[in-house]
Amino acid sequence: MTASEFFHMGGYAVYVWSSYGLSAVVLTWVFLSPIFSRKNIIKELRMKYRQQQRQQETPENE
Amino acid sequence: MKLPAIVHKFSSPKNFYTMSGKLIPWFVWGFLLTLIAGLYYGFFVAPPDYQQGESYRIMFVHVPAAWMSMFIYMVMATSGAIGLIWRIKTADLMASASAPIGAAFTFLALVTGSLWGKPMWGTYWVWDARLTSELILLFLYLGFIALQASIEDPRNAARAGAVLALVGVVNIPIIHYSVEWWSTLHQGATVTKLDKPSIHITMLIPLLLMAVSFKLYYLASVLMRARGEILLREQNSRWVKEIVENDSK
Amino acid sequence: MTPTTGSAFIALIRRDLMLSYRHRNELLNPLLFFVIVVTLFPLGTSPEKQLLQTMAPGVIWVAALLAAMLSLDSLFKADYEDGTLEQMMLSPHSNAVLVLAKIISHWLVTGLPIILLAPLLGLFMYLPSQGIYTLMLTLLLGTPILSLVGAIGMALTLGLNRGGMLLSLLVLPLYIPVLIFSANAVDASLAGLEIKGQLYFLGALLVLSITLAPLATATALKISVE
Amino acid sequence: MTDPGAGLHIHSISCSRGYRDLFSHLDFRLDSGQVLRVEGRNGSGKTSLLRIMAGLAQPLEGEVLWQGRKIHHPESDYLENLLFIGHRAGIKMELSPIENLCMARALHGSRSENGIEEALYQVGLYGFEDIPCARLSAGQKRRVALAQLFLTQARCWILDEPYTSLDVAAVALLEKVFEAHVANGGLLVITSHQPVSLKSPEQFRLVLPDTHLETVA
Repeated sequence: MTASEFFHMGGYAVYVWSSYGLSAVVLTWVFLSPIFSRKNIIKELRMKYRQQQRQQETPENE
Repeated sequence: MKLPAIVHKFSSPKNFYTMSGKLIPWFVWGFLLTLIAGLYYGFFVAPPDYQQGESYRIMFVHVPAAWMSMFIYMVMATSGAIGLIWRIKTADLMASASAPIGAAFTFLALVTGSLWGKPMWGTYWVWDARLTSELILLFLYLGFIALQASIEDPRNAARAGAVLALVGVVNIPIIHYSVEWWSTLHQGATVTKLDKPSIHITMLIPLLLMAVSFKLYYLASVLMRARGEILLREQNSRWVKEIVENDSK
Repeated sequence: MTPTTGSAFIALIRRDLMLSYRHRNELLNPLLFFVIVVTLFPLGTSPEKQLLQTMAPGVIWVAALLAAMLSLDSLFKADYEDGTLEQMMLSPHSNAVLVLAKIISHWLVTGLPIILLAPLLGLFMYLPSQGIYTLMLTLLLGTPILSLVGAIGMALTLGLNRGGMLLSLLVLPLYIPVLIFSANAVDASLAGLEIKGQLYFLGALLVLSITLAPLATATALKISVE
Repeated sequence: MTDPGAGLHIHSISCSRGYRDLFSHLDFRLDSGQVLRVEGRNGSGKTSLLRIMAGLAQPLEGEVLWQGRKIHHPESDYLENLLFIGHRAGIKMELSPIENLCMARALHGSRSENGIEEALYQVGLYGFEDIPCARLSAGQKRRVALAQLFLTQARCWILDEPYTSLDVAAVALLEKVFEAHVANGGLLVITSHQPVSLKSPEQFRLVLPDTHLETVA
């Protein structure tokens, strides 16, 4: 079997490769999105903790 | 009925977070290995189908995706029930973390089903029992996600979602049966069914490999989602603060 | 005299019927909606008798489904807003039983009128009398299921800002089995076929929803009241 | 009535709204004849605490015990012994005071046979009993809800802002009712923006988010 035969998929190339391609795209996206959102969560929480710290410090200075 | 204390201890957010952190890499490697093996088998070892030619190879993503779509809904309902009954925090979290993945698999099962159907039926969409059930399942997933998104309090959202998942899981067999019954009434004998290529052992092996691969993918993915949500929910506890402070970058 | 669950059940039905009576104008809205939707179909397709007759069971049932869904809005909302719902949740009587009382009185004022209106719509869609009879029979078995299942969805979306759209997304997929079997029963009766099977299925669904839906609704209400 | 485990036990309760903690590890007991006033700024969780105590809301952690049993335990008689009046009074505007109170009595197991008309007379709604509540003033609507205090045999009263929109005379009347209830061995939990001056012996104050119970002299 040659490479072009393989990619041709007996004439069904459009259907086969779009199925696999779409699956790859969707699954990759679903897999990566929690990694990105985790970064955002950590950034957000870090800001929140800093703010809390500042709030705790100021009333004592007054 | 009471759960043994060890279950509660094991499912505490902190333990869950550390344990899952250790498990995820294993799941990811397992997923990649079985994926490569499955794809290799599916494309290079399994012979073309004598009726459908090469197009049947879509089956290796379509069928496992359809299996996953059902499986994940069951997981959602089960963990939702556990969360409702025993008030285990990490259980209802698993339900809400599963939903987007389940919806994605359902969507893939639908699209690959219709891409497979085009060469078989001559049209992208046929009101075939399996595709129709899958479409309704997608609606159930989207309803679940929409409900959770619109409830502000995360714990109430999780509990409401659990009730909905349980109602859905009681209904799925009924819907499934109705749709099956409906389609046998209305459809002529001309339509070839998706699920009946003569399964040969060389086709079964890649199918099972892909199924295992998707399961491992789901495990890794759902744990990653749950971990993010745990950080949010437990943001006032000391251990989360430490994790956030120590996180590099 | 100690008030029992039974008397609380009856008192609740009576109160809700009384309240509906005092708001009787609002009860007309879902019914009007039901009639108008069905009227739109001949206008949107053609007034041809053959075509309308084939479409009739499906069209009338889809309209009934939508009308039942719209009428759900009045099921718990007022109680939620004025605090009577939380008093109900604090009652020592089984919440599921009280919820069932509310659903029954709601069905009496929304589901029953739909059944009574069905012959008129059957006439619009050229349904013969046999078809109209079956239509009413399926509505009699089916609309309580719609109220019961819809109550779960309503309870889940109770406190939400844009609950209306969400409600349809949650509830309509669950209505599908009722639609399939009811519309098909009417179809089959037009063809002179036996419809016992479909009616048995609807009956079984009704029994299942009477036993499970109030429990699920009560649980959902507890979450929404919080 | 001072057997061990009697009364209401708030056991190590934490509560949060959204991702924000309101209070944590709140732990105290309220026994027969004791009054608890819950205070705190707006948004400090007064109402949340009252709703948790009534069993309407679930705490993040911990539990509420009534006579040594969880309040949601199937054999607990907490709901029979509870009277909760929240922000939203639980009054149907379309119904008359009598119809409203009849419904309340049907819903709650152990309301006494003390006449409804008598109760309405007590709260000064005599002559209004057949008028739809929508036509009553805000204070009168509130009184319809409070008429339940004369009808109930519940031992544990949890009242969220009972004095809202009441005039001086009505407040004085309420205080009398509270004192009598507590003297009879009842429990009382209230929130109030107005100063409360009950002549009951055992009164406590909880200022959220502080979790320490102060004794009121």
